[in-house]
Amino acid sequence: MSVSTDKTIDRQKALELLRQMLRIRRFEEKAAELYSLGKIRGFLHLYIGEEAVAVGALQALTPEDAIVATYREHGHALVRGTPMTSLMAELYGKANGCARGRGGSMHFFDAARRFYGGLAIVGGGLPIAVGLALADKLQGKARVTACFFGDGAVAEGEFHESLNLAALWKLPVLFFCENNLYAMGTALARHQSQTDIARKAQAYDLPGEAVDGMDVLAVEAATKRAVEAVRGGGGPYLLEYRTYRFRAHSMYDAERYRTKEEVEQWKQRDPIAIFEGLLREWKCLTSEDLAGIEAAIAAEIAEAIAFAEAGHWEPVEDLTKDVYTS
Amino acid sequence: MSVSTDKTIDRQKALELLRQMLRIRRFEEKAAELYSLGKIRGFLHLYIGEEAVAVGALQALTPEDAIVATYREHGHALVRGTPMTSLMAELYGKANGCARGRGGSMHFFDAARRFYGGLAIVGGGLPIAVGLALADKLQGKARVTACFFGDGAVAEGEFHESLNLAALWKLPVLFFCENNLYAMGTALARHQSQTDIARKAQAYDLPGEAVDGMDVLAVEAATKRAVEAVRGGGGPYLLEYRTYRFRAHSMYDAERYRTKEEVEQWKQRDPIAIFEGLLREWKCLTSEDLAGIEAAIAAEIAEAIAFAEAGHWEPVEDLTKDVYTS
Amino acid sequence: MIKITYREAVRAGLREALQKDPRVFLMGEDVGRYGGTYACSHGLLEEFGPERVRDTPLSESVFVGAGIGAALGGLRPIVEVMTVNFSLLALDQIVNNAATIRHMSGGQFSIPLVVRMATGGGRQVAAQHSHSFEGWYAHIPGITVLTPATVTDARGMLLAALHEPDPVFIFEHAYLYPMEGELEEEAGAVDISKAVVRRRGRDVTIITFGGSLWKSLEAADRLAAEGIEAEVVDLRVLRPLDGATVLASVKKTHRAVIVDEAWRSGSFAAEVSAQIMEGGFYDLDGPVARVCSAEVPLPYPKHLEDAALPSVGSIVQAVRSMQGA
Amino acid sequence: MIKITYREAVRAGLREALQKDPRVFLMGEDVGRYGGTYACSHGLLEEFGPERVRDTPLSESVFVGAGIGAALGGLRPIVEVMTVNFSLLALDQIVNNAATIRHMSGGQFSIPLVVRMATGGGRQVAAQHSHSFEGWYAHIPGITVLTPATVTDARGMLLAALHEPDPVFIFEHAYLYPMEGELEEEAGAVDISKAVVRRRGRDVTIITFGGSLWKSLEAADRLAAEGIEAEVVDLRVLRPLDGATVLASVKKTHRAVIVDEAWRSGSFAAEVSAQIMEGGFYDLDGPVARVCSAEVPLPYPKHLEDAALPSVGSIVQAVRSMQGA
Ligand SMILES: Cc1ncc(C[n+]2csc(CCOP(=O)(O)OP(=O)(O)O)c2C)c(N)n1
Ligand SMILES: Cc1ncc(C[n+]2csc(CCOP(=O)(O)OP(=O)(O)O)c2C)c(N)n1
Ligand SMILES: [Mg+2]
Ligand SMILES: [Mg+2]
Repeated sequence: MSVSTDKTIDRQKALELLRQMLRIRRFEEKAAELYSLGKIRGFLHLYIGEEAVAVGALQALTPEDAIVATYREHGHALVRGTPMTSLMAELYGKANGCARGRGGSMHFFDAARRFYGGLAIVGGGLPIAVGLALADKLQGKARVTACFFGDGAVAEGEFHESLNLAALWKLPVLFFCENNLYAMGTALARHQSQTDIARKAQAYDLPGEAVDGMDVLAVEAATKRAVEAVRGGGGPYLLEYRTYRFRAHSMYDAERYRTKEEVEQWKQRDPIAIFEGLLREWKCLTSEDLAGIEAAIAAEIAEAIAFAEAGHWEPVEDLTKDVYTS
Repeated sequence: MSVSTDKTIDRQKALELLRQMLRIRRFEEKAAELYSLGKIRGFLHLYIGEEAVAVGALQALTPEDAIVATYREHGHALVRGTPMTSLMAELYGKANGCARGRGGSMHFFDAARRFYGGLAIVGGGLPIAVGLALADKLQGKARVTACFFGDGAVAEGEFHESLNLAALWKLPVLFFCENNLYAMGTALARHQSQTDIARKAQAYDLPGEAVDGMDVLAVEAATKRAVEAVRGGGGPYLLEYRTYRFRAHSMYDAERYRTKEEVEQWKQRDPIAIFEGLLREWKCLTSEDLAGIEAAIAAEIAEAIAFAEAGHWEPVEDLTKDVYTS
Repeated sequence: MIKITYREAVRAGLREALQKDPRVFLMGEDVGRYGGTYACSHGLLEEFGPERVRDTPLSESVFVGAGIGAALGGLRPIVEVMTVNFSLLALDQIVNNAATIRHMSGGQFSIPLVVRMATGGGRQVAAQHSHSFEGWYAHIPGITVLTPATVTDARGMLLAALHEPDPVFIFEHAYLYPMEGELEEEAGAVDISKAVVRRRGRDVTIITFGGSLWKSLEAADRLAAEGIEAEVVDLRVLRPLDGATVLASVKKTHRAVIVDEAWRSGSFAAEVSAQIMEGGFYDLDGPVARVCSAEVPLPYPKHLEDAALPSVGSIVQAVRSMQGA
Repeated sequence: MIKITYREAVRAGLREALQKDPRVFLMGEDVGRYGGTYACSHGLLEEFGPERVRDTPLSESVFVGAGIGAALGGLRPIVEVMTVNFSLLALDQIVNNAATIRHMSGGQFSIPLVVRMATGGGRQVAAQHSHSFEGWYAHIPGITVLTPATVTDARGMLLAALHEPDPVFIFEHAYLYPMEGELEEEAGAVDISKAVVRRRGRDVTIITFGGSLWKSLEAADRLAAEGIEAEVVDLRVLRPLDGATVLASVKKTHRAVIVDEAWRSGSFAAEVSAQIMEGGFYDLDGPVARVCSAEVPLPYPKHLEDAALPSVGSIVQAVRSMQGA
């Protein structure tokens, strides 16, 4: 497992990484609040604790690359650049949301940024990613497709079928496993007979690697290596980000399956706090910087809420619009 | 890959192995003939060339153990001891067949011998085998379940899900992969990114081993080791039998996907011819012995055909009988 | 009589099943430590231990298939597929093994398997989590399809299912779990062969099942206020369908509306309509109507979801326009 | 006019599609080296190369899902699922992604995917290889479901499907592949929105599709000999269903029989019956009848298979008993 050791980092870049992680954290804290208020309904899966993964990984992608994510995709969409306004509106179900309000929390989409969901059947995104990569390969495009999925998805048949096909056809796809140690309430060791996910790559003859998913710099570095290898035509790559979710699986979850102590222990490794500490140690961050970042994020969130609140509901007459084209 | 080296073998036992392989070969040669005559219809998948696998492997099982096989299961049922009469009648579709004629070639069943098919959806038998093994484990029975499947099935998601679950729960199931290098017309290297099937066991933390499937003694020895390990409570085992089918995938197959030379080369390794040679070399077999065996088999086949010809068709009134119990 | 929620009724059924028969065990995603996504199995792991309350990996095909195998092997598995939405991943096992092996083997094998799953929409969980595929399951010969709508059926159908020698699929509408109802103290297994008239009426028959029963009863109340007395038939069992009860009611009322939460085209409501066509044509005063979901992947916002699903209003409207015909 | 088999017509369609549009490619199990299980793609690998004619591993879920992804990525994949029997393994991808993503994303994405598969029974390949699930597919909003019964449709529907911006599923009845028919030299894409009257008649309408068309036409011939003139409607497109053509015919004949090879309960025939109920009730002289398969996993022996499937005899019988009503 690789960890970050590189202490030379561009200050602007570092602050941006911190800012992106904080944006996700604050956005989701607000979303949880809005859920209690009934502004957001249905399922809401928070990414809190895992921010270093989306932030670090997406540094390695260009705007031409494609992303396929899961129902726990707020962070990925935010870092990808979909405006927070349209994401918040989507959480509200408003027509000015990124999926016209139809998808809600689990189904963010953004064609302009090649963000293909927001797919909520576990494992269901992997074949789509393989197909996107196949399209690129057949069209001679140098793009890559990044597919995020959880440790739980590794048990699904589609994981196996997708890695085999992608490796067989040497497709430019990155399998990004966000291993947060639980599939809902089922711990990794109770759903995988072999818990070293990265090692499963060997069964398909493709490179596999694990990285500390609480270390944004390590995530970025490992992802960049992986993306480079894939872009170079080496075929797919499996990267396992070892991370942890601090919150419940979704808003309904008594968390009977893990102890408070375990959660507290992982919180000692909060990717934001750690990175913040590192930046302070490296003298890249002052309390003023941080206050400035927080203020800007607060303003962005306020704006997003205003946007969502002001948004209209899609008219009922449009219910069946776009079931088919035309 | 293990091969047989043991030259001390009980003569009776050796002749029995040879006899069983020949029984399968002659039964299927006759089935092919009967197919041309229209006595057998639908799909007919011959096992010719792969006889050493079923014969060697089944030596390791006791009558209490269970078997789950595929549509290419004539050999397994014959060795298991289902009378050839009722198998031939099943090929005819007669009511005195082993599945009352309803299954035909692809769906042999024999409850008395714990033979659970004859299942024709590729990969579909693996979960069933896992469940049979689970039942044994929960009931504290020392039995094992042997699941046969082809190399093609390895690509299916159910292979992955089944190996993981069986390993996770340490179930007494043997995954017996009959790698004949082709899934219909698709060569192994064109359907697996990593062609060493036995190695895939590592992804599930279970033992995996490959054995020469053309060598009946090697098959028997390797299988016995595997069964012993599983019966000892060690959890599942993946055994890959490296073999080859000499005939078409099924009766409709122009065999455009492989060369005559390749087939001829493999025929040099005919498991029956090789074992016969070995037995002659070891002075365990005379031409008379062989003639006796062949004559007995011919008589058995003649009897089977007579039985099938004399069998009745299931009455049309019984069409929906046994859709449900009652 | 005791007050109990639908969720608790399911749990009570599971508990009784596990207590009574050592061959019964429960498996599925998060049925153990988590206590079941809908808390139906909360406490059972603690009571019966991890051998009999088994958390599975996310592998629908293998754990449903393993249920089939375990049933073949002499046990009485209860498999929970978290929701009907994920059951498509196991459909091959269900169609080609669970429903087929008995007949195909000439009656040599029985598969006494019970599969439970949550179904339906109405909780704003959007297009991939709001399906109603009970009608598809009802198309498969070899299995029994149950749709308990009351607490008595939630508990009693499970117990009855465990007496069946063949696979039984139970669809619990997710919307019903928190619903309270009255359960007799002595409640046990219930009949699983008959539809039931939940409300008597003379003017029109509303035929429905599962989560739509309550909307239909409410619609009947509203219609009664307008002087239209609707009879409400709860199908309860979609396969084998109790056509006789449906036809007897239609013979009396001469009109029928079928309420089914599935998409209209190819819904189970179509089957019911066709059976009335075939067996009750000459009893009808007008065409049988269907109230189904709009043909659209269910959207997240409440106003659109409400517009897409059958509602008390749309049922009332369907009856009204029929009376006026 | 040229004489051509259904199989060759499919192949001609595939060939033309690959020639005309560089975005088109074909993938599926054994479509390449083997030449297609039913030889529909024989020669195409040699002509178009392995990039555009792609053999896949046995992995239905991923290669159908990859078809969806490739369509999202700008290509026009034609995915062959060897037979409908194996398509259950890909049904989640079809229902939850192919049919859903466009609507769920608010119209941002199109999935111009064509999926072909062989369907149906009648070849003595027993319970796991003889399914007819077209009716299930027709239940799914967001996709188009085609059932070509003639050589013209076999070729032309494929070409038409490739012009659609949304997923199209084509069900080719395996029994038809060797059937010969006449194809116009200039034959191209055909209309895929309308049902077609294949035979005019005044006494009864036989409504059918796919492999059952030919049985229905033969039944109509036999009935004609008895003085009963049956009109035969070939639905061609199961979703969206052309109800107008069906109703127009029923308005004329006042009687209808629907022939569908699926199991009766929950068959697509039920949907057609329900639509006639809803739109043609007052035109009917008697109840609409269904001729479907017996509710049984299809057995191997010919006499039992014949007894289970709709036949010319059972269609004739259904019409006769209706005329006598
Ligand atoms: C096929 C399928 N089965 C079950 C579910 C219900 N479910 C939603 S999320 C989840 C756990 C997934 O765990 P993991 O893949 O590790 O992702 P995480 O939630 O931890 O990010 C489950 C069981 C589903 N959405 N899809
Ligand atoms: C799920 C599924 N897909 C496709 C098929 C069609 N099919 C039958 S056998 C076969 C090849 C299987 O190859 P393998 O597993 O290697 O077994 P073999 O025939 O070589 O013994 C295929 C594609 C099937 N029966 N099931
Ligand atoms: Mg997880
Ligand atoms: Mg093979």
